[in-house]
Amino acid sequence: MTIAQFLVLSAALFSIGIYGVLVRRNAVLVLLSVELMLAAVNINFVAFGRYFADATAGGQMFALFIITVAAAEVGIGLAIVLLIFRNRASANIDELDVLKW
Amino acid sequence: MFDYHALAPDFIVAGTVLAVLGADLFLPAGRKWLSAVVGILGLTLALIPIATLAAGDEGVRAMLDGSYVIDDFALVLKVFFILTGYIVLLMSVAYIEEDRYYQGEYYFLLLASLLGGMVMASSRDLVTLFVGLELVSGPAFLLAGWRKADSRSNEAALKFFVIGVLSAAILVYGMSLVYGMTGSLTFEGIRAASASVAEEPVFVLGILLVLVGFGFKISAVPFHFWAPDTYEGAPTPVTAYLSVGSKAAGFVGVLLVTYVAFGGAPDIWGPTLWILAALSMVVGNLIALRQENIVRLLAYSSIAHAGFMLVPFAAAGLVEGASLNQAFEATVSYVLIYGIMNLGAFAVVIAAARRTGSGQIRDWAGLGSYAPGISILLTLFLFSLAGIPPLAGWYAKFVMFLAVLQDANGWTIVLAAIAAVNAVIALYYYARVVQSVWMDAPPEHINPEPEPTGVSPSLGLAFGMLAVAVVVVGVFPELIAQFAKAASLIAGG
Amino acid sequence: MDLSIAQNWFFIIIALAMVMASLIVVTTRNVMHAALMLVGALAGSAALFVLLGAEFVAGVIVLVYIGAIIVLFLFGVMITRVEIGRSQSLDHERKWPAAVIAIGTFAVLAGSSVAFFGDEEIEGVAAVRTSDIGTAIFERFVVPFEVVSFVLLAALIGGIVLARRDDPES
Amino acid sequence: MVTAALLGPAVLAAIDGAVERSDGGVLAAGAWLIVLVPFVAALAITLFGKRLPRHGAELAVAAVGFVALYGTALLLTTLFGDGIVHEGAVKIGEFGGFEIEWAWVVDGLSIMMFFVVGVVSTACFVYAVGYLEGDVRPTAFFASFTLFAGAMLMLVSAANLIQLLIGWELVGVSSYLLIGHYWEQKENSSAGMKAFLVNKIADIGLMIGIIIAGITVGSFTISKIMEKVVESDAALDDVAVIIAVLLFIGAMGKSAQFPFHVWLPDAMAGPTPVSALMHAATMVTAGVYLVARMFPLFEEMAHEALDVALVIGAITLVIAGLLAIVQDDIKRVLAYSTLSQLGYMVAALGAGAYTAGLFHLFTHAFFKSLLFLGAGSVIHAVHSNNMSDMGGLRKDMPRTFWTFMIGSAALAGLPIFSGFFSKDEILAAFREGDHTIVFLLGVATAFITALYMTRAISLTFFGRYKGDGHPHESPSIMVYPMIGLAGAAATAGFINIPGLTDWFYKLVTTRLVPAELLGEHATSFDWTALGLGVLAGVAGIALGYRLYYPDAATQQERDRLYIPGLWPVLENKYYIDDLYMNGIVNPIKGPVARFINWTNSYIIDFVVNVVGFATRSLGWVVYSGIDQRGIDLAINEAGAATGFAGSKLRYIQTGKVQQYAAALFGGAIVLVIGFWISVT
Repeated sequence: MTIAQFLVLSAALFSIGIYGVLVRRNAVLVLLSVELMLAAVNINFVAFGRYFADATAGGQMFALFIITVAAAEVGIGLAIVLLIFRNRASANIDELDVLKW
Repeated sequence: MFDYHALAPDFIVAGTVLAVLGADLFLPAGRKWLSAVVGILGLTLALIPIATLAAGDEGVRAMLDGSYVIDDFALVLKVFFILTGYIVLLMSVAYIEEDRYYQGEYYFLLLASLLGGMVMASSRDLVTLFVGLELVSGPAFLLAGWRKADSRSNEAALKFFVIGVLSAAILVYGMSLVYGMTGSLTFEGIRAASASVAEEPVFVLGILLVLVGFGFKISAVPFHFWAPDTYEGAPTPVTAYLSVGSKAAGFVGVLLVTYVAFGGAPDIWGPTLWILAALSMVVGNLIALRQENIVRLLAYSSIAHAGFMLVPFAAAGLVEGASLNQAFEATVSYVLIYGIMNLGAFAVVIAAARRTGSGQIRDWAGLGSYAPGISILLTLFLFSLAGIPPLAGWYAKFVMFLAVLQDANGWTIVLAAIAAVNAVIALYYYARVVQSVWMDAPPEHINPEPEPTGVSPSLGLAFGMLAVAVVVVGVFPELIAQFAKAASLIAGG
Repeated sequence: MDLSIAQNWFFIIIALAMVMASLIVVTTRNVMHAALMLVGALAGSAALFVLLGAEFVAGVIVLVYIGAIIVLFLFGVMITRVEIGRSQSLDHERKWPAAVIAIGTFAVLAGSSVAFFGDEEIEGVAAVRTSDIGTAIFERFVVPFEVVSFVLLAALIGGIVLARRDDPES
Repeated sequence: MVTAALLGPAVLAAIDGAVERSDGGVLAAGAWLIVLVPFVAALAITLFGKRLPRHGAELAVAAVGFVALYGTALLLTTLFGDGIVHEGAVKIGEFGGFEIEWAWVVDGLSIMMFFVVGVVSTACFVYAVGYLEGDVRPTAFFASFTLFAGAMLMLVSAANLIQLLIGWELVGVSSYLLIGHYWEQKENSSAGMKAFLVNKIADIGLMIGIIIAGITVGSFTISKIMEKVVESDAALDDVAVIIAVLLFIGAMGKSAQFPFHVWLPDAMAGPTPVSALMHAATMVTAGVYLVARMFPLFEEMAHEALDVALVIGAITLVIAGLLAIVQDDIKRVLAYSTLSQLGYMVAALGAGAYTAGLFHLFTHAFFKSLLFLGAGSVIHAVHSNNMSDMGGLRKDMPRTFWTFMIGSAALAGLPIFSGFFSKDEILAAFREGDHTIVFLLGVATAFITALYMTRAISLTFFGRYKGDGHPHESPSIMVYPMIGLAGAAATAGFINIPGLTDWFYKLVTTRLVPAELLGEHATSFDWTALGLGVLAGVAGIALGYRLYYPDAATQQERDRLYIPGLWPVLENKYYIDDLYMNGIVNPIKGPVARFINWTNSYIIDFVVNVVGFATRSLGWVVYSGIDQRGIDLAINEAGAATGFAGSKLRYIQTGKVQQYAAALFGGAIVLVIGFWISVT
């Protein structure tokens, strides 16, 4: 296995995630897309960790922390989405443009 | 392996975070504000080990493979975060009590976010830096939406959150590339390994993505868009915290990664930050000219200030043989002084908005005629932000110009010129508010009679202390300069 | 890429599946499908981690993501009453700018990586043992570990406060 | 390191840290009081002023009175003693190897300024007590006024450029507060804003100049920079021109030199004592002071910058002089006149005449503040700024009239009055330096000066009263300061008569730098310059008298072509009218009378009218064509353009979070691609 093949795959996932973030209207779907981007980062870290044969398991550790942080972010994000849904009966983020200019 | 003395400040603040949460369980509904007192006591306690560490003069205390460090930089910034926490707690008490929204949890989140900043100040590897940054951001996302019934606050939180997680994803992607190129997570290791790969596009890409991630946090143009909307919608004490504490955390990150981790590749971050500095100053100031809401105006002004703070980086990165310490010192001085004056501005904005019942500048016309005390303080803080001597802000601008002109070349002179023009533009919109406050007639719907509910004591204490600090630091900048100088010792390895 | 090695075939299959699944996540008109396809993509990454000898991370992915986060998402979908089934209005009208940005990002990231790393192989080093990871967490990475617990605690408490319905009188 | 930081404040608090660079006795060592007392007074007025019987005015007067006495004591000590040169400092900060300190310099130059600021301030403050009787917010006024005095004194006492800059900026802030004092009228607060902004633009130039100077020399202390000048330091020599030009840009802002002059006339919106003190006597001289303070740098290393100063000063003196002819607002006449006189000072320094420039600063401070106070007295009486509402006040306000006459005589440079000596020294310096064109412009402006002052006096004090009500002489508290200043305006010139007295020269060259670096000093009259100057003044008075003396009710009538006449015999207004009506058609006065009359009507009248018309038209052209349309427009347009850019730029903030996200990625990609291109 070459390192490059993992990097290309992660670049693909990351870019697909970006696309999702930009086109999805529903906040939950935007969050799903962000998860894709973070999954791409995890692949990078684990692959590099293996590539360097990192004695402290740095790559894997970073991936674990990202997974944990992502879990926290999903919790925060869904709480905010719920809050907005309760006030506006919609989870579409492009309808939020009271604050501008 | 553990230096418990060195970890004591962080432990105490962490304990305080939990104590606030615990206290909230037992406090009766009418006494929830006592949890703020618990927080203040805890923060005060945390200053004690910091003082003993500072007095110890044992040099750098490093732990965990050098990934967690107590040095002068860490101590100075920890004190800064603790004092920021103090002020924001004082500002929040009356504000949050009025809303009666989960005070205990509010203080818990605020202190947790501060703890993140303190961790970042000590972190010397990518993992700790990233996790610390997330601890700064996560609670902040929630705090921005704390006024649950207010749809503007909801919107502020969601925008902040979406852009925040995106930029976090970009940041860690960048970090993964840096790790991939250097095989190290500690700044020391990255710095050592970066010499051989400094020219490689993947490494450049990694650095750029890391800077983009922090660019969000410091709200540099073009990563600033969330800031005005979030600042306007969030509860004002939270906005004050975001514009000072959270931004300072971002600058801690930028300072550490550029000077320490990527210290061997200044020709990459130098030009990047040159561009971000120029764009932030110009765009922030020009849009601020047209703002009618005071908080939005301060939001754009804080974007412009981020630009000013980035100016010394450009000098350090673009000039051969420039003094890194001095550029570092200039940015740290600016961050510290900006913290004082911007917190002060927000404290006064809270008081003035309560008095006038509005955040629109036109409704503040004639404030000076019926609330002169608030108006004098507002004038003081705005003039300080504008950089008028002998208020603290002048020294910040002065060292910024000094740093960028000291080792000058064509690029830094152009940047200095841009900064100079922007300093004039900035004066205009600050002076416009002052002019309106003192020299326009009050609108008819304002009741100029003195109100029974004046400024709350805690808020008064907050801006009283800050006002004294703005004047004293302006007259004796040595007070700040010493700390900034001490902190700058880590620059340039 | 040397196609005579079985691992590479595994990689190709998993990678193609992941890309397909992710594309469905960002394009499908059915919200449920999107969430389930994310499960697929993450499962693929877990499989890759096994391939890379990172079994512990793979296990965490399965437990945390597939076991917990996706359930959270499904709750989110249901509570916010996004139409389950096909929906016309999940996307914006203008997708081209987003597509251009995404393709540009891919080109830059993938291109620079390939240009630098070329055919460099990942050496077959013994997999990191889970006990090593445990040691690392509680020694070298103990500070971030503690900090991340605060992140989770804050997310938990704050999330509850924001998400709960307040009593009308307070 | 942090320990040191924690201990720092304790060390700072002790004044033991003060450094003295040379001795000058107890009086000099305590000179920091001059700066401190006004600031303390300003603070006290802000805090307690409202509770005092005179709303804080008593504190303000006491503070500046103290400064005046201290300044006088220092002046006398220097004039009759060995001369004081003293520098004291308290270190307050350090950045990158630069010591930042509060330091005060007591030498001839700063003593001269202490004296001027102290004396003129005292006069203006006492006057203001009467002028502001019944004002809406006297406490705010006296607080800012005292703050201004402190700031100006900090500026002139600064031993280093940082402190100078701080005083400089504070002067701008207090000016802004005072110009906008009557903010109920919108244009007043806008005028304050305009002054603030125009100054700030120039101040940025000053700040950068100071920073470059500090970086090059390694210190911001002026005497250290001067040491390098004396040593002909090569590094400083390389950038001296840039530094000097940037410093001069700052000076142009504060001293309202073309094209930064636009703020000064608008600043007349402030109360008249403010105009007298700040916009005539002190604040506007800060630029001249700065150039004088740094003069050896300009003279030895940056002669190009002096040439710039000469040209800018010359342009200002003519343009502003012409503008003064066509104003109806009496304060604006004086404002443009101030600009013109500042032009003289700057041009004098530009020609290398250090002493002459400062001497004019000195005399001008007295006579111009006197004129402003007189104008204020008149305005106070008739409740209008417009000369078309005045006239005939000579009888109603005799003391104002006579003091105003003395001030005008000094301004016009009539012999023995103070302006005569200073202006002629400047004209002589122009000739000495072979600046023939500037010399001729200076003479022409002397003519113009006399013309507009005669016009102002005629319209205000002669003819018949055209305003409402019955004007009365101002109260004594306003008149006595004017009388005091009139005494100074009449006699201040005697301290520097070429060949007789050289006290002033001695005073301003008592500095740490050797006197050779401070320009030449005339030891005898230059009779040509003197003659031409006086001639021009007399001619200006004569023409003004001829054109304006027969006061008329309306602007249209005033600008009509009158019956010719240059001599005092045509004093009687009706006689002139008579001559005009009947001169040609009624030759009853005999052939001689007819001949004189004919000559008078056709030749002299023609010449007089052409000259008068040409000057006046030129004034209008400059005023409406260049000043109001060109420069004002440019400044307003620049403001509008930035505002416009701001108003359009804000629409990028659409409120849609995904567009923000796209910008974030877009920005990142642009950065990356930019690098890609530059790396490969």
